[in-house]
Amino acid sequence: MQADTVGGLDALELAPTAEKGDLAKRIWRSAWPKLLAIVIVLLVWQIVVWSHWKPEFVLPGPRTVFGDLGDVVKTSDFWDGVRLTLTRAITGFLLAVVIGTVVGAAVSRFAPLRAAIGSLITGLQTMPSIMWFPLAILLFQLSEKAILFVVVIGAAPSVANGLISGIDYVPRTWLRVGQVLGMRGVAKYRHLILPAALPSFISGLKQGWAFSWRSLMAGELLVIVPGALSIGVRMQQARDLSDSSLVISYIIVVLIIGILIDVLFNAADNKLRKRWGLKEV
Amino acid sequence: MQADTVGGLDALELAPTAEKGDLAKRIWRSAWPKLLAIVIVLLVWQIVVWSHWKPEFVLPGPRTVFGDLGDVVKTSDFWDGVRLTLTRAITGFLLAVVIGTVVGAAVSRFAPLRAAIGSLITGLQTMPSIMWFPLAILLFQLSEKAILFVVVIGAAPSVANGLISGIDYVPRTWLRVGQVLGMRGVAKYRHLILPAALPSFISGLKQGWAFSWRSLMAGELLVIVPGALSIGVRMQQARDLSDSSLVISYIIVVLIIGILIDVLFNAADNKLRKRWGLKEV
Amino acid sequence: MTLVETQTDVVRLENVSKAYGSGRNALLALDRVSLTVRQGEFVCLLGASGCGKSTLLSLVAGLDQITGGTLDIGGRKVSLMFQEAALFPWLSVAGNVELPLRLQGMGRGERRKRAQELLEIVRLKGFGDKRPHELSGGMRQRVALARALAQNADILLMDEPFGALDAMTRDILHDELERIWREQELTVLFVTHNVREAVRLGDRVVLLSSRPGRVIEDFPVLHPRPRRIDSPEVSGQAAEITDKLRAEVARHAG
Amino acid sequence: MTLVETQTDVVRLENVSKAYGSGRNALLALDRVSLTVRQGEFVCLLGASGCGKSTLLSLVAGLDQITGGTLDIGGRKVSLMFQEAALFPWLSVAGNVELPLRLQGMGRGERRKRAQELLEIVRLKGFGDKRPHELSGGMRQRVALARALAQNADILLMDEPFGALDAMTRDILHDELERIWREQELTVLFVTHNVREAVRLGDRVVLLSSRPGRVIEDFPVLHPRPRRIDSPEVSGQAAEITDKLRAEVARHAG
Amino acid sequence: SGDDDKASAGGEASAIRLGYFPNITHAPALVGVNKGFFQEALGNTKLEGKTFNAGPAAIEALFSGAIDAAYLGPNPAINAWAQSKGTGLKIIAGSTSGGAGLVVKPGINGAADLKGKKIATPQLGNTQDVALRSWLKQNGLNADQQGGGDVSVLPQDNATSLQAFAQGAIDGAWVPEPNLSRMIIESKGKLLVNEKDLWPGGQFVTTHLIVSQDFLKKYPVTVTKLLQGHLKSLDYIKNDPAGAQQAANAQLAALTGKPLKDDVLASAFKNMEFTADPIASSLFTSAKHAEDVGLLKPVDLTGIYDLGPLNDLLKAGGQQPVSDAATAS
Ligand SMILES: Nc1ncnc2c1ncn2[C@@H]1O[C@H](COP(=O)(O)OP(=O)(O)OP(=O)(O)O)[C@@H](O)[C@H]1O
Ligand SMILES: Nc1ncnc2c1ncn2[C@@H]1O[C@H](COP(=O)(O)OP(=O)(O)OP(=O)(O)O)[C@@H](O)[C@H]1O
Ligand SMILES: [Mg+2]
Ligand SMILES: [Mg+2]
Repeated sequence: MQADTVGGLDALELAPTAEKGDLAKRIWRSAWPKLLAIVIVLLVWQIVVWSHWKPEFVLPGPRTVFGDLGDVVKTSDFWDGVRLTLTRAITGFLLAVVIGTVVGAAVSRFAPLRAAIGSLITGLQTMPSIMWFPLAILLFQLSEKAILFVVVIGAAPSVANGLISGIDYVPRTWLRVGQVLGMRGVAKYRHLILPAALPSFISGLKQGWAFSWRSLMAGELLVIVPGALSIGVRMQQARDLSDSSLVISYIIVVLIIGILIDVLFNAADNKLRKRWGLKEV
Repeated sequence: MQADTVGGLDALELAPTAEKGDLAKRIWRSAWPKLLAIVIVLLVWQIVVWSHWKPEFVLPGPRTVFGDLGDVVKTSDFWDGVRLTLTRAITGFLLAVVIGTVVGAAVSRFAPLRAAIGSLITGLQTMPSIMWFPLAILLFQLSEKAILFVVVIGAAPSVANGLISGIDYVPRTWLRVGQVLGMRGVAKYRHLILPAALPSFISGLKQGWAFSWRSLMAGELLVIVPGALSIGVRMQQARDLSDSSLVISYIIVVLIIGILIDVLFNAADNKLRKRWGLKEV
Repeated sequence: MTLVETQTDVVRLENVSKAYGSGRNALLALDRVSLTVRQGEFVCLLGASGCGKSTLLSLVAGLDQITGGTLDIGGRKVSLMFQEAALFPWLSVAGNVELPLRLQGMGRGERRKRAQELLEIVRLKGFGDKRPHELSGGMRQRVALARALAQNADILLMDEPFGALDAMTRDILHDELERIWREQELTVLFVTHNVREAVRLGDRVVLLSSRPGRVIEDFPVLHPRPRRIDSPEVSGQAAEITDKLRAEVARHAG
Repeated sequence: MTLVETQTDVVRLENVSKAYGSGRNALLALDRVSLTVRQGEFVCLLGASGCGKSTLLSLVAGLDQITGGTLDIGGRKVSLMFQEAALFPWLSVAGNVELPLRLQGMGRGERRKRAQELLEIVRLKGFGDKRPHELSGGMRQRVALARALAQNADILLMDEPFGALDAMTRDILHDELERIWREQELTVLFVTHNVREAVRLGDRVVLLSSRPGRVIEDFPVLHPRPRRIDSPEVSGQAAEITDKLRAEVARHAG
Repeated sequence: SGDDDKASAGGEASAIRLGYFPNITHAPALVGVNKGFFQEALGNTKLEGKTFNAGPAAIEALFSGAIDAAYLGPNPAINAWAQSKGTGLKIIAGSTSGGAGLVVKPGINGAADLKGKKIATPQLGNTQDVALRSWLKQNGLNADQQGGGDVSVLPQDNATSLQAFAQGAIDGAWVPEPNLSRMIIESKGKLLVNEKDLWPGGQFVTTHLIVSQDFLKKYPVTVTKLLQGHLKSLDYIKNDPAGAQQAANAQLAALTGKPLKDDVLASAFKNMEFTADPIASSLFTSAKHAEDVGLLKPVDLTGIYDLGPLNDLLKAGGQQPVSDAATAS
């Protein structure tokens, strides 16, 4: 009674829809909608600009913006800034994940803790980043740590909430299986709760990333560390200069970074869904 | 073969752990951890203040803050502001929910759309609110609509992402049942996908609320109407004045509002979990 | 071959193959299965665990794509009762049964009445307001049966529908199913592991080989209805088919 | 009463009641059930669908709280095989079987070997790398069996473990289960709807009434082992028990 | 946009939307709105006040047609002029002069002591930032745009600076009023440099009044009336400083929910001068300094002023006209 695997010629015959070889085709299939979307956006934008709805210095055309963006991207200074900001974002995010996970797990484990601070987590989430500045300065003066503090306090609640909601929705059958298998404490979390809550947790991570990035954009204005100019500072300056073209350039930069990160999350998510059998391979 | 219901004396005998009558006990059970948490926070705070770690005008004590908070809360002006802000928040949030739901449903329904703009949703989420100001002013001048725009664009991606992730994790068995039952198009969403994705959707809504509130706090600075001062303006002013006591007062106000809203979400969530049989009644 | 020989073909499989996955990991679940079910026929499928019975039903229901051969059901409405109950946890028991009626556009009052009737048929009167998680395994299966019946389809596919029921309840539901099948002139494809149940219900009993599934034999059941599951005729033919089945499984295991 | 009369009580229920919910909505699932299982005994539970068999097992496993009476298992390790397979989708088949071993702190290599053995016992050699969703219903049930066996518990509770298996595979697993039970001196509480299966395996067959569940009769099975499911003795006693069961269900339905 | 429905005969709009900050450096706007001077002068033209927290937002609103005129600092005006290539706006009057300087921790007694210290400014490239950098340069200290150099210049918003200074996280800040007064009064700061002392005649522009060019072209009469209101407000401040302070603070309270403390208010007022003279020379000089320290691409500011209507009014009122010349006369 062994799994009959089909090989050789049969495989070709039986799996006409297999697309292993057609890598190019697959890339194309995921790329054309993106390209089309970009083309449409650019077209609409250009048409609005051509219509002279607003003067060019208020709403610059794609050509101007991409010219400026090109200039910005060419400087090594810009890449230093990207590196600085991404380093901060990732450090802060990872810290937020650790803290959020611990808090989320603790809150969903201990009923009194949940009653005590469960709702506070959402309350913290709604606090605008700038309101944490005074506390950040109080605790960390004007150091990198102050930025990290703002990022972590912005993102950790989101991670915790994602985990809590995931844990709350672990099917009872699995919990009962876990109990029968004698899972307790850490083992229960390690082998049952966390993997079962993973989908919701990942979606919490995604939201957490968004929160941490937004908090970072605000937090970077808190401390300007000699050296490279971070993306947050650059965005602020573009606005301060009333340079619409530069503002749009940085919007594009942030969108691109956001999209790239989302691609990473999606890869994790797809893998998970394949494992769970929620997605055809 | 009817469901045997146990009534009268038997019910008392058989269900000794029933706590219907003990409403007071139940309230106490959910209240004491909160009270304890508050007491601990106040105590730590007061001790830090007494330690003279920082001067009183930098870190005011609870008494000062609650004095100020009391003064603020007593003015009818404050309540007008709360009303104004909550009206905006709820309007914006509802709009974001509608838009986010439609976009989320559309994106998870049509593969090319997903390929085209799926990742953009997270990209948009990471954009700091202030970067939308120029666009908001361009489109809506300095009107309430500009504020709503900032709120909606801040919160809708989160709602959409919650829904998408919920839909992605609908168990395949249910989808197959739906297919056999001949569900298609709207009916499929109405009767299968949305209810099945509801847990994740609600958690997306919660995150969306946080985003919309934070965006609102920034967005309210766009249009300032003399008279009823919105919470966003008040917070900004408290910070501009570097009035630590006032800053903390408004932090408390925002936390309380956030906690109250979370209680609403939790009520919805608990009801859902009871229905799904994930929570003992 | 059967009592309803004159009628038209409702389900026609010709050399149907089904492989899961592709390339080196492919697993051939069904291998050139040919099977025809006529209008109003009651066909039972027997086979070892994992031989592809559920796969076959899901292909007929259009839930999966065949990877070889042809399959034709002439666009008829199909209803499938899954091996697992697969009830929707967000609906009450009655809500689950009403759902197909609702999708058919039936009005509220009528819907409710019909759901009550169906729940009575599966012996679950009074459980309409419960939630699925408050039911026992066998009760859930019966709700799934009521839901499948509510669909009012031409072809009824059933995947071990009575596997979790005690003998007595099972007997009652055999009678009910037979009555409904006759009254509504359904075409039924019925998967079971209980050979006597297959002989009790079927016009034909089709035996599948172990993985990959192939049709190895097609037994017509000629005893007149109504039949009793513990009658000597049913037991006798069941024993005969069981021997074949054993031989098949043994051959494969060897 | 049984062959192992001299040994100690392992599971003792005295007037155990279980009600779900409270107040007006309460549903009495078990009503003053008294049952004793001795060390090394194999007890089969029979009863109508929804009579409280699964409830009884979950009480013994400590998953639910009794609402009346006393229950004592002397702190022994319990393993429960659920009515539904309830495998973890994030683990491979082998991973699911290895999990209890891992929780026992068994090393990687040994674990893998033991899981292989167990999968072979349930006739699933070669499926270790598959994911649960790639298995058929009966295959999943067998994985759940392997997982339950991996737990190495003193008391094995099984809720319709062979419900989704064909006769042949079932026979094989009966033999395997009997062997393991004997070798490891397990105490088994076994729920089934198949009366012949109960007589084939059990030292005693306990019959529960319809909802609320009460013990109505306790049949000792005295035929010597090894028994065959189609032997006249097994069939004979099964027929006798079936008659009782029918009478009980009929009484209740009337 | 809203321009069309405002059309009426004789170059008068039916409404004018005026932007200003709830900030004491915008006192003429605060007083004028509070006392109704603008509305009085505008007659049938409705005044719609809009408040902003920072210049860039006001410029965004002006460019988008959401407002027609605004009180602003010199910096946003220069940036907007540069970005719109001289088509977006005109400066039509001055409003405020003075009221900025360098506050430091006690113990710092001169430029030499600033080496290795952290000094905050409100925003990279703004008036105070440029002032600090050129002052440092004159004193032989360098500071780069990334916060490095002999002195770390940290562009931060004023609220952060204020708090950071109170806690000693920074050593000083070049800030405008009322933060200047608050740092001195509340955090025991020391005024090391009063920016006033660096300028000829002690005058340099802090706030002025701008108007969108489109609006100016379409509704010159309305602009003139706006200027009348503006002048009236300035007169009132000059003639009744106490009343003006009160009016300004009342408007602040209405807009922000909290008035300034009296001592801060008085000190801030003392440090500032309210005048219709835009002190054009200081704008040009400041722009030049910005170019010198590399914070501004060379920009031609010729034509940024349109002081014709103002001077007409001043002359009619028997006052000295003001100049838009690049150098102080
Ligand atoms: N989604 C899937 N992906 C990969 N393999 C699958 C999938 N579904 C079923 N299989 C494989 O196909 C074969 C047939 O499965 P199927 O469920 O049709 O068996 P079955 O006859 O219904 O068995 P049982 O009586 O145990 O329910 C099995 O070997 C199984 O491993
Ligand atoms: N979680 C629950 N909440 C409320 N009622 C429940 C719950 N679980 C079971 N019941 C009820 O208890 C009774 C006994 O259920 P149980 O699952 O023990 O039956 P069973 O004997 O295992 O039936 P089957 O043979 O159909 O599996 C049923 O009437 C069921 O409706
Ligand atoms: Mg199957
Ligand atoms: Mg059961």
